[in-house]
Amino acid sequence: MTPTVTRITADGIYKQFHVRRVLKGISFTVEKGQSVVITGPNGSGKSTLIKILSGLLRPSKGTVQYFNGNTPRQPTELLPAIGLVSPYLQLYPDLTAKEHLEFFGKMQGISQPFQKGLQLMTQFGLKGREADFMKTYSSGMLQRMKYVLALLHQPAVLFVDEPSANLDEEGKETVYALIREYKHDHIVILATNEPQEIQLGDIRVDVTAQ
Amino acid sequence: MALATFIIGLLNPDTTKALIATSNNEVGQNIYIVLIINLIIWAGIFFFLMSLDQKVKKLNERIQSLFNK
Amino acid sequence: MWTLLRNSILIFRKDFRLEFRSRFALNAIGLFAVISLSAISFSIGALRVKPPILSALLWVVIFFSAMSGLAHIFVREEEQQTADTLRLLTQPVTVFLGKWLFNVILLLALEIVIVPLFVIFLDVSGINWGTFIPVIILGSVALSTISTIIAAIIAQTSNRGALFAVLTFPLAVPVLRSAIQGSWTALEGGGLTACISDLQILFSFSVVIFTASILLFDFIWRR
Amino acid sequence: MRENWWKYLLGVWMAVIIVAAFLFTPTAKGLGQTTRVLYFHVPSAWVTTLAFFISAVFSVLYLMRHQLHYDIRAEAAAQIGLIFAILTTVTGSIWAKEIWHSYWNWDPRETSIFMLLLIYAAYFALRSAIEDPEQRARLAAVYSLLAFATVPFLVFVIPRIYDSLHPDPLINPDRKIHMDVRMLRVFLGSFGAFTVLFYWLFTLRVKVLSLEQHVLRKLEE
Repeated sequence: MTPTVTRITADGIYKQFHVRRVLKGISFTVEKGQSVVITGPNGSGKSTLIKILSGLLRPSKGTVQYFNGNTPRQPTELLPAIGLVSPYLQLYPDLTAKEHLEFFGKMQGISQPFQKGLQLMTQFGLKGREADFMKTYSSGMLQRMKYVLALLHQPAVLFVDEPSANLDEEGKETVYALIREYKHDHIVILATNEPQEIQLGDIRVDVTAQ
Repeated sequence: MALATFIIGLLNPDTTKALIATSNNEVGQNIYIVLIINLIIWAGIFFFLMSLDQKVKKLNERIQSLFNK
Repeated sequence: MWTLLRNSILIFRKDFRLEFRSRFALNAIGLFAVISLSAISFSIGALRVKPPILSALLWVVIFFSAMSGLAHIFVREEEQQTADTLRLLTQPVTVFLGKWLFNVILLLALEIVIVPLFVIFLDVSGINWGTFIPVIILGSVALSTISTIIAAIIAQTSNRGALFAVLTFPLAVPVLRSAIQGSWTALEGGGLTACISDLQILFSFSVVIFTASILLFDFIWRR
Repeated sequence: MRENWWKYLLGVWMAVIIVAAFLFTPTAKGLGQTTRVLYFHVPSAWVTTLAFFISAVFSVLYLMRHQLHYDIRAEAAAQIGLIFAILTTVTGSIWAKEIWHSYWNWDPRETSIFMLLLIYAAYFALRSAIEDPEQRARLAAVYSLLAFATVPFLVFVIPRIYDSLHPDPLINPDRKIHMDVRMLRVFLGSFGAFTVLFYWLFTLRVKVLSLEQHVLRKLEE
């Protein structure tokens, strides 16, 4: 259902905003079954790199390519292969959890999205809140809901920017367990500075490195 | 090419006729004044552009040598 | 292809639902129309206004009402930071189609309110409805097409409110001109054949701008 | 000196045009001495249109290649276009006061140049509202092309508003034949001179804008 991606290569990624250079030539390769952790001080461009890798931003220079085996994926095929959890991806405050699941699920062509979503919501401890509007959710619940929606279509590549943002201890444990398990069959790319989370990555990319 | 025909056109007897015709006109004197004002304005613009051109060129060279050190 | 259409409809339904929960654009655009129509009615008072002026007034009201509400559909996505969520969910074309459909329907719905009020407030009589309705519909489609693509542009800038009308007006001039001409004919009781060239301009304008928007939307939507 | 020969040629050429426009050409019927305005007014209008077209071409190139130097060229062309649009409007308006006894009466030509003026103004209003150069380049290019797509409609719609009083000695093929040879010569010469002037201003502006970008980028490093 979701297109398989076995390798991602980033080659010489540059990005500048206004006249400020944020990324200065980032290159790496990640294979299926591996995870990448992107590190760097605040404002150094971790989120920018995530946005570029997921296709939300165009790099000023350099390329990102997704491969299935040795055949590169076309840019139009990428969206269904990507799941992204991050602080700048917001949910619609005036839609309920159920409506989100149905909207996201139908857009991605998933059959019975609500049943699948319900399982994930149970896993993330959100059971019983399906009919509530997003504006009534706490920030921690919103973060959990973002995981539910990002995982709904079982993406080949999961991006997580600040995995434990707004989460309590229990939530963190759920997320770490999920990432450890998910990277076996997929590619996981994290952006974080927490020592505990850096452990989750097989490849480390420092955005400040030249 | 166009320039050549144009200059030849200017040297035509027609031109002198036109010159005489306009000077006999009642606006004859004023048109010379307007013409001269126009020429002065154009000369001003032209030399201003020329100096701007030189300035930009020099600035470009200086910046290049400054950054390429 | 079918996926594209299905997703556009899904986006349309999502926006429709959101709009009916907050009613932001609906209130803005509806109240603006009512207020400006009554302002005109007040200031004109008992004067019997001739069709050319009536038709110009009508389209000025429609234009500025559109300017007060049609940008909201893109601005909301940026303000609530849901734009990136949507970017990751589907192809750009479907977003444009969904939002375009929403704006067309919003403006047409607005006219269901404006036109009767216009007839009552300004004491209009002798309209040839068979001409008037096609002009209004085609004019609104053309106006919402150009507004939708400009809305997508201004949603990504600062100073959104003021820019929308500034950017839309120069491009909407052919629409306004033909629509005013067409409804003028209709107000004088003229038949469809009398304003066929206005309708042609409105129709071909919509087609050209719609096509250009589909081609250019990618560049606006993908950063 | 050697690479600048065409600039000196332009200097002389324009001076010749000015002299010729005042002394060499006859006056057109009904326009009297104001005929001479046309040799400068019409070429400005031409430069306005040319600049608009060039700006659209570089906008397409920007969207295809995403390189900022195309955006600089699109912006430079639009800036010069705006200046010439203002010059055309003002000179035309003064001339209209003399001949039609009013500065502005929504003649089709007046309407078209006014529309171009509005489009340029909107284009720069848009540019000033975006901070990031890449985003600014992208959105401005899209707007420029949308505007370009609506221009043919203006051409269709505007003449239907009012009948034109505007004399058009060059565009109307019927009158072209009747146009005085001397007038035609000066006219074409002036078009050439204005086009070269546009090219000069354009390259100058491009140089300044790229220098600015270059310096800002280097300073950042």
